[in-house]
Amino acid sequence: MIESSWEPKIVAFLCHWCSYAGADLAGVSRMQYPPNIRVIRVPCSGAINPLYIFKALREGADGVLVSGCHPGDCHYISGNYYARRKFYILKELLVWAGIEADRIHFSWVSASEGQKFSEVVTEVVNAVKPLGPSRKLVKEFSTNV
Amino acid sequence: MAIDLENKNIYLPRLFRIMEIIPETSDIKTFRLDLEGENSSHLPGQFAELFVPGVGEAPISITSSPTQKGILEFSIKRTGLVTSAIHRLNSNDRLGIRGPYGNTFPISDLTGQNLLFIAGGIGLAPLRSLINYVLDTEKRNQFKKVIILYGARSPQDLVFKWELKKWQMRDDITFLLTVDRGDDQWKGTVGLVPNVLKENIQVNPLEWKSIICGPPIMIKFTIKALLEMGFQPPDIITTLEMRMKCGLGKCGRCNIGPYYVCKDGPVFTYQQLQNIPEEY
Amino acid sequence: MNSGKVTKNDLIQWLRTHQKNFLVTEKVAHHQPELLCDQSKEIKNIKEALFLPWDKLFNYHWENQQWNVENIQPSASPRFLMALPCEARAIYEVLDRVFLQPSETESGYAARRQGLKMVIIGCINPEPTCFCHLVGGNPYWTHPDALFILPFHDEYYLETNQSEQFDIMKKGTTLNKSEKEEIEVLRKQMKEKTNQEKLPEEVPQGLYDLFEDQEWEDLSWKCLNCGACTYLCPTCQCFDMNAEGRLKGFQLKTWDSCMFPKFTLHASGHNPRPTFKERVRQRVLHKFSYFPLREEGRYGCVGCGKCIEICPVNWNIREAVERMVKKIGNRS
Amino acid sequence: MFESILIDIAKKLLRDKTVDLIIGYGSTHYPFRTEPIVIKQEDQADALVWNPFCGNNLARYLKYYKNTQHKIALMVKGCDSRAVQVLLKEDQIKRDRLYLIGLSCPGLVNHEKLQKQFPQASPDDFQWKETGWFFHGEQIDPGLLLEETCLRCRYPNPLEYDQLIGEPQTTSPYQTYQKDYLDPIDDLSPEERWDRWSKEMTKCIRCYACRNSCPLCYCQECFAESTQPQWVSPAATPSDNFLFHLVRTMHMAGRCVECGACERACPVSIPIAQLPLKVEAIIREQFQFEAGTDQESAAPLLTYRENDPGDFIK
Repeated sequence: MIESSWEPKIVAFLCHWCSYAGADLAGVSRMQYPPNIRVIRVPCSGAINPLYIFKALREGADGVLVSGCHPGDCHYISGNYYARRKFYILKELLVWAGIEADRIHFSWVSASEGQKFSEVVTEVVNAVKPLGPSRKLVKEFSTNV
Repeated sequence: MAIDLENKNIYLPRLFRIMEIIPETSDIKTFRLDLEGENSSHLPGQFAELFVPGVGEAPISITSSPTQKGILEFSIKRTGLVTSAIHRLNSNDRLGIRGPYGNTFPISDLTGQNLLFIAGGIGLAPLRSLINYVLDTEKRNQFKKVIILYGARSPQDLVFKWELKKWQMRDDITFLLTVDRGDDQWKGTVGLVPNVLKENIQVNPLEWKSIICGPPIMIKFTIKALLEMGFQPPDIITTLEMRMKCGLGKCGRCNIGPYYVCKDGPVFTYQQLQNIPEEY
Repeated sequence: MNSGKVTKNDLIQWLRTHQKNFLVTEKVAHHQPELLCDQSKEIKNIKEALFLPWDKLFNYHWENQQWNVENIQPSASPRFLMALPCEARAIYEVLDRVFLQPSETESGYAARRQGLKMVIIGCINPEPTCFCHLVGGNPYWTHPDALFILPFHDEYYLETNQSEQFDIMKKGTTLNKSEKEEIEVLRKQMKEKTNQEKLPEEVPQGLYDLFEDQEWEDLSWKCLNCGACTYLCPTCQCFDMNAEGRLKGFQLKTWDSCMFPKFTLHASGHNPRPTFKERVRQRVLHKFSYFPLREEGRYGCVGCGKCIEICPVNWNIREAVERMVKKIGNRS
Repeated sequence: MFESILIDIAKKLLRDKTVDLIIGYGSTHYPFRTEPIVIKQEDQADALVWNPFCGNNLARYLKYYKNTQHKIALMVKGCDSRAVQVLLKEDQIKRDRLYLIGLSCPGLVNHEKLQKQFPQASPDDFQWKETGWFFHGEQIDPGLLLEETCLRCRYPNPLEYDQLIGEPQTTSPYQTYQKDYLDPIDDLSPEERWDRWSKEMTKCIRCYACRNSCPLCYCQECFAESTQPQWVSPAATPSDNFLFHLVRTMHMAGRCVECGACERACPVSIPIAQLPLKVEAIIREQFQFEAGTDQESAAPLLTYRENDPGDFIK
């Protein structure tokens, strides 16, 4: 098993209108959740380019969480619907390429769901931790000749 | 096959402290670096590769003259990735330098000649290294008459304003300043450099050498004007602007015809330019 | 120059003893698969052994409020490199001239080059795409510092003047007079044959004068401007350098290609080579005109034909050069 | 196949000035290879060929004429015509500027398979006719030689053309051979899949031949070459290579026409088409959409449904 002292680094793309507000609510209400996430605020889950997720994994993130508004709540009406399709394809492709499925997580967290946000983060950290440090897709320049 | 294994890493920059940063215009700053007692081995016309750790490298011509001891000056226009990073630096930060690279202005050919300097915008930076070299107290007598014609887009775009005043007050040179578009405070001449050249400079072209540097469009029309005035191609000296990475004639970027602009240039006479393909 | 003859399994035995630090190019592995031992490493392009696809030049890091830079001392263990004559010529005649110039020797390249022992296999079955004879090469070309191996009546002829570096020479039995003559005759014929077919002397300057010719446009239309030809070409030496890592990292030197649009893109947005025409012309002229004009007529191409083999649209540099050479003299 | 018909059509098009130029396949001096050619005068039309080695997707060259006024004739196989459809839907070129010469396509021959099945064979041992492929006169089963992408091809006949050459194919290779080279990879475990892909990505030299041969990769500046910001390093390290190919695959999601030109262009023979083909298989199954087959429905990533699959979202 991975020795327990290792803490995964998780990049969390939170949509400004819902999930970021949810995270804020979790903080304001003093809800406990693991400190492993580094939050990046994005206008909408639909605005997340797959390139950001791959770049996070390349720079050494052990896990990526993308969270947006529940379908129907999107400030931009259909941002999360487009995102849902894109993330479905992205996750299938990554799993097919051999990346551990538990490295990439998606969730809908609304502005009032502070509790759910802390649960989601705990669940993500517990899912990533057994996988150990990320070694696939991480940038690595050892010469091969 | 002899390999000189002195193993000097030719790409390793040396870091020097920025002593002073002089804002010239909205997007041009002059950086003065403290060589900590050393003297730069460069000659006018050469450039150095400036390295900003974490960002990258960019070739910038050295604007200080070798006669200014213990320092190096670079005037940098914010255009790309590295120049913007340099513009974000402040005094006492360290900047990586490697060089000097490139050939130099042909000092020996210019000695004992009349010199006509023509500069446009930031193009004054490389020429300033040669101008200050020529105007240096010990060197001035090695050169005959000197005319400096400098033009910029607008009064705000003039660089080295504090030094232009000094040049204006000197009696052993003729100094002409022009702007493409004046504004209400501007009292001086207004007009494009090639036109101001034709109107104000009446010299015997066979006894003069002309050194030009500026944006490509200005160089093109200025050379045309000089040729009309009777200047001979070998007497027109300019610098070529090309993308560069290594500065040592290896990485292939600045290759035009059989020349590597970073090694066989950037200073070329118009005569040489005539048999280089028009690919710069 | 001492020479000798070894049996096939003596050679294979020798290869096996050194297989751990033996690099073999893909062309050799393709032509003579039996010489490739399982632990020797196959490289697609000979230049990968010296001019690495990516190479760390120096490290930098942010520490106590300022940037620090420290050199990386290149280290290279001695290795053998087995290649065909054309590929070996790319090292001796082109890459060495660029990276080992006396005043500006690249320390990484020099360290690897110092530790390299070159083994050149005579080329017995050229491909339809090969044209080494056009550019001054020949299938039995060799270099005195290298070990030259030529398949000779189901044995192998060996020749080198660095025999202390190649311990197989001890196993070599000396050739009798008739065999020696046969080898001499073989090589003399090959040299003469290839010398007549060499491109005429005036080609470098002739192509240079054809710079403005309209033919370049039609010639280069089908080129996709990908980098396949330049990254599999043994003589292409262009590279890029950029910083990898924000607060702690290294300056990374990587391969680059004149076929890519950003190769000559100025920070001002101006690009002297904006379309496929200029870039294809640059690749051809750099090898067949600019390099020879700088290096006393030595071509920057060794005629290995790899770029013709792998081109997705079958762009053929040999046909292109021959087509332009016909136009020298009667410029349209 | 059909060279004489093809050349007559080409000459007629140029003579009547219905088109300014014709983009087609030309013969070369090398065995089993053709090349893309552009024809502006009648006499150049004689070089036109159509055989199972016409592997380039010629729609790629339309991007040179996006802002010109040329009327262009283009030889299109089944997959090429789908690529043209996607370009039309993405408004890269106007239909009235195109004259599509449709080719009913029996499939393309894979060079490695040909080498393995008939080592040391020379081109004139073969006859590639519309009735079938013959080696020294006796018929060869195309299944032995077809490209992997062609074995799973569903649209051998062009969907959109102004003139069709040859009788339309009655069955698609997908129906006859029921072979899909994605299946063995699906059966691998994640670790085995990763080892396989990292081995392939170690071979990649980042020459971008796959991207530059694709008709639907027409960005002015590719993310892979951008320096402000620099997403991937230009070094051909396995991780940067895989990042480039994965992001390019995402950019092709719902657009890739499964022609396999990228795989044929790869100089180090990486089966790179598998990535976009897998995404297309997912989209065909989940969103019932095939790129370039119908011009009315919106591209999958530009639309959505209430009941899109979402159980993977917490």
